[in-house]
Amino acid sequence: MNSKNENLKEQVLRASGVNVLKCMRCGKCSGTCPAYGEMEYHPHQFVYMIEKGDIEKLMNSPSIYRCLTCFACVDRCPRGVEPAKAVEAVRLMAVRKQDGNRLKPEQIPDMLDEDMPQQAIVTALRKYRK
Amino acid sequence: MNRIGVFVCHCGTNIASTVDVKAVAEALSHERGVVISQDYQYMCSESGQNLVKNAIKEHNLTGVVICSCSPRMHENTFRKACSEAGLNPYLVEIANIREQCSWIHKDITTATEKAVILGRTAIAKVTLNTPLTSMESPVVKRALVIGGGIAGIQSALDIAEAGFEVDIVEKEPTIGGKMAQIDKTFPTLDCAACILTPKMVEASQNENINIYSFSEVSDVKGFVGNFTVKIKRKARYVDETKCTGCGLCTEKCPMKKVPNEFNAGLDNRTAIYIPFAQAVPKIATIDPNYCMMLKNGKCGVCSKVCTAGAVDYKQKDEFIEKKYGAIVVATGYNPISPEKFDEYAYSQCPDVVTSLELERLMNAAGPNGGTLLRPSDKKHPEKIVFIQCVGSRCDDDRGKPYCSKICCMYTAKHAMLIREKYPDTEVYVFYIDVRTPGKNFDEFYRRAVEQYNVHYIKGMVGKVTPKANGKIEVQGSDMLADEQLRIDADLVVLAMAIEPDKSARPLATMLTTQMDTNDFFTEAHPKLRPVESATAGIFLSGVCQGPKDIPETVAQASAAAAKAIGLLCKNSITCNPCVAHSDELMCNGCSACEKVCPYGAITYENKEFRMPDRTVAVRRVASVNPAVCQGCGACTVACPSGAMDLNGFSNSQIMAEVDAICK
Amino acid sequence: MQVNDSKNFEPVIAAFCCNWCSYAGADLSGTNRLSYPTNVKIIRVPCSCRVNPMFILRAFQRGADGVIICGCHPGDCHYTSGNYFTRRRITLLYSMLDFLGIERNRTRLEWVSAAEGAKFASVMEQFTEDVRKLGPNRRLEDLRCRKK
Amino acid sequence: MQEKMKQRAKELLADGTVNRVMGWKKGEFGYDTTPAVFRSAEEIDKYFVCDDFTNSNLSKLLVKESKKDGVILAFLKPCDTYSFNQLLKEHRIDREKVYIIGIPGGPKLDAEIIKSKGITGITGVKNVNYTLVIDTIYGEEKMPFYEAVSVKCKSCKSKKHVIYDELIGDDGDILESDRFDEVEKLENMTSRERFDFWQRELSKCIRCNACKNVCPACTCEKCVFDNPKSGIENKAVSDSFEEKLFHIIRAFHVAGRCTDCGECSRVCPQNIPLHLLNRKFIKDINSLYGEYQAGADLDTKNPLTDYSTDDCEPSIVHERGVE
Repeated sequence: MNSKNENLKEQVLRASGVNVLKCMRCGKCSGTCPAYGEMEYHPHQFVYMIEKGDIEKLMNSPSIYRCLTCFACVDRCPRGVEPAKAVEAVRLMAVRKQDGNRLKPEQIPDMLDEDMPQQAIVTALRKYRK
Repeated sequence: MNRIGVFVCHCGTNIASTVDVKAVAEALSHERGVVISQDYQYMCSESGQNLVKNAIKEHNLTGVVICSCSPRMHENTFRKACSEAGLNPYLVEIANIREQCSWIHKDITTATEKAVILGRTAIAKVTLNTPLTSMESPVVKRALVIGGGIAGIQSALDIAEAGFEVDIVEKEPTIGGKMAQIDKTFPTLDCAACILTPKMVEASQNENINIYSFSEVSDVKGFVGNFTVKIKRKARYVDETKCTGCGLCTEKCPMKKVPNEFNAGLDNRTAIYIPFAQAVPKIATIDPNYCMMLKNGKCGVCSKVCTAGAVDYKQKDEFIEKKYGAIVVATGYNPISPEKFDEYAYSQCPDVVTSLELERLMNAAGPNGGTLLRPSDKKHPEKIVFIQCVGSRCDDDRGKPYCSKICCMYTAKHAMLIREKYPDTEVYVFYIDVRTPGKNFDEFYRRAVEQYNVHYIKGMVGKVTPKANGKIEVQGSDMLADEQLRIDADLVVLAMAIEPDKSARPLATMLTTQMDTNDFFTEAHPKLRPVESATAGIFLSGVCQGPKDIPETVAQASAAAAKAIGLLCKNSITCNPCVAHSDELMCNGCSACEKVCPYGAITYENKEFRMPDRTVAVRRVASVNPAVCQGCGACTVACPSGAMDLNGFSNSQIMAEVDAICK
Repeated sequence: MQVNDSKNFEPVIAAFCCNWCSYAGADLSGTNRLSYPTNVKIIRVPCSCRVNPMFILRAFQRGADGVIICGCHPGDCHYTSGNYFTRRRITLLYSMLDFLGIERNRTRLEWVSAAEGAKFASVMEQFTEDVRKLGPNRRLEDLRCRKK
Repeated sequence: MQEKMKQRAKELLADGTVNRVMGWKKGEFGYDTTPAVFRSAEEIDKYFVCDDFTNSNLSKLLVKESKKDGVILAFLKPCDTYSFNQLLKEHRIDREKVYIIGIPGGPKLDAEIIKSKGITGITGVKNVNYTLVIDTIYGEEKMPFYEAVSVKCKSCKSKKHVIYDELIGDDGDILESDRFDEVEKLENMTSRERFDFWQRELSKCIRCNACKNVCPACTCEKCVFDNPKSGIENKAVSDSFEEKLFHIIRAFHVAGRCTDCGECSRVCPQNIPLHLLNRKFIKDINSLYGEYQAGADLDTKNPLTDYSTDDCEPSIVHERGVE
């Protein structure tokens, strides 16, 4: 388990403030996730993979951009694990990474999916609501 | 000649509003044998009862039929009333015309018709009723507790506390059982010995408690209140009355290579031994399988060093016979053997251990003095893998189909204790489910995960391979990540399923109690009578009834004790007279009845019969012990010749009822 | 064959109920005023295992049109194992009656607990209807016992 | 075979191992054999017989015989040993008092079948290459051997002796038999057809009680049908139903104990296939509660005095066969 990148795991944990050990693998987060079908790794897998240190797999997965950050998982988690924050942290890790994959404004129109609410808007709504 | 009185109750308007009670009384007055038929507002009231009592005296009645509410309601009321008026209480029958007629029907005509038929049915039955008398059977005011583990000790202490004599029969040289071997207890992590040994001492010092250690029950006869039990006192080759427990003999004994069962065979003891320092009674015992004096007459060191002169190589097994009113079964459990599970390499690698062995490895009185070291090289293990459900929830014949219940919690305890004491150790737990119902149990398990960072992995281990470098490769599945894991562990701990002690099944046969297919004793009722066996006077305590942890065991032990005390408080037991009886002249002696009796109430005897041709024949016939029979009637149907019948519900009575309904 | 008189046909139904569960269940349906047909008459037995197949045959012989046996649910028997024996005996008897060409719906075994008053009433309602549909019992009746 | 048996019986009588011998003797006609007890070598020489017509199962008679003084020698065919074992299991026979010699079983012949072909005055039979050559006072007659075989032997279930002290001849094996075929045929009829079948068969019953008297499972000290207290006392013929009642109850009383020896149907003077009732119970027990052969051993529990918590419900009857 610790053969995986402990450093990255530590960064994610710090950035998100999530205690993945609190997870008891009930799967309620994935049970409630509206973007479940779009995701390669589902919310409960995010939590478990972070616990196991499998961060790079997550960073390279399109899943991090499929999360709507609707916070349904955070709301419903019986143990207060807050999976959305974990996803957000991994996404940040990916965004902060030097070179290559920084998101450029001109790329956004292509990435928009008309069946999905605009991720950025929804994220902003949820995050800065209060 | 029958003289039957019929009494129809109005129950205010409860019956009278839908049943024409007067018409019912009138119709029933014409039935055969009926000499008086009356109706009254409230039959169960004092004046209603007086009506019945007076009629019994006035008309010299031989049977009474009350048409009223359910017999479950007032049968006893009317039986008592009749008894007061001098009529045998079992000559009363109730026709249920309220719950089963007036309350469910609306049409007066049909409801009245049905009430008449129900009345007729009761008359048909009462005509065949016979007077019955309840037997009284005396109670011996002493209890026997079989098994001296925490369950037996607790039951014995509670019964003794209530002022009754108790004998504990323990097959090992000391009481204490499995709990004495355990290091710490969940979920409080207090030391098992610290809470158990005071109880052991209390039991030995209580003047009402008599401990037969190194003894076994060899025969049980009798029934509730009056059991006769034969106890085998195995020869320990040491005079119990003389041994002071000084332990000098155990130091001097030259035979030092006997596997020490108290430490799960992880170290050795001597041939003459005291199982552990706090043993009760603290008396030495010689193991005849290893003692050189007993095997080939050459040694005798222990006898020479014993200043008390307690060693007696000529001691023989002794049998004593005692009477008891109640028996508490507390025979406990054992972990099953891991040897059948080749995949876990238990027999190939000393560093694959069972949980009980781990308890001893971690215990301060254990082989390593409390430091956790691998059995093979006495090195500190850095990576430990726990495997759950080894043999539990396992349908093939290697394991047991049930959940052993305690493993999830003790594994969390082990993992936590290890991480607490040796924070550099990595601990993995492979599980199928984590089952932690119980007060503070789930919180305890979550603490292991969240606070102590024990890696719980959902999935089972498929293969354990010892490697040349001393590591043990554990190959298992991580169901959540959907991947196969390989961990190089230093120590592997198997959570073995637990099974009832092997002595339980022969004991159940002796006690005529029931057992399930897993050899757990069956309780009289799974919900309402969980600590009694179906056989009256036999109570169940601890794991012999099903897997349990310590608090549950103690709770059940006290409950069993309370039930036993309730029995012992009585001077005699009134038996239900509605029991089976066998007509010896018709009995074939075929044993069919005995096989269906859940209480072991039926025995067979060879009896002499004078035959019509003046010869004498000896025949095997059944006899029912009325103190044990509960009156279910299973035997009456199993009996092919109809020799077996049931008081109060006889074949002819039920058939008379059938006829009355169908007429 | 019996279609004509089935309109006015009122079946006679004997119900054997064990004292601890089903008889109490019947009482409960009374307490809750849950109606079932008057055709059903209950015989109280200590346990369903007390019901001898002879009783069932006797009932049919004396003109009963249906016989139902009610006991505690398996596993809940007051006497621990009684209803398990009942189940085997009655299964074999039912199979035999069927083998002899007796209509299947004339006999039934039901598990009714002391708490199932509603179930008791609905079972009796349904059983009475089933028997009513079959018409009078002719195949097992003893002609000498026929009502005059 | 017969000579060997006689020889051995006389030896055992002579050395005092036994004081009586149970076998068969000839009745009025050659084909009319009946069980008999012999006390001396002379009696044996004169009357003892064991041939194609010695159908009778001797086990039941040993209930009474084993109560008498001294040991009795009994010759038991494989099917008879099952009955013997079952009676032993029910403590009806004292094993110490019986010396068993196992002898090969049938197929035995049924004289009634031969007679039904119009062949009368039978004095002897021979099996010549599966053709039965019958000597009669009117001359020689022939018929296929198989056709004359007793119903009970046609569907023989076992040639193996389950209990014996010694054997004459070799022991055989448990056979694959077609004994349930006829039960199945009935099961596949409609309810009405089945009713008509049994109504027709059982109404022939004359309540001679031969079935009850010959049945090795019917050894009750007092039979319920003879007991006024049983509520079903019924000794003689009345009308159609009573016969049905009698036969259902009898079948139920022997259920789980009947070894399927077939004696009931063999002795029925009205040729009612009574064994089908017993076989129906056996078939049901085998399919619902696991294979069980009464009398096969002394330990297996009778399925009717046993249970499993996951037994099927009686409603299983609705799921099978035709209504």
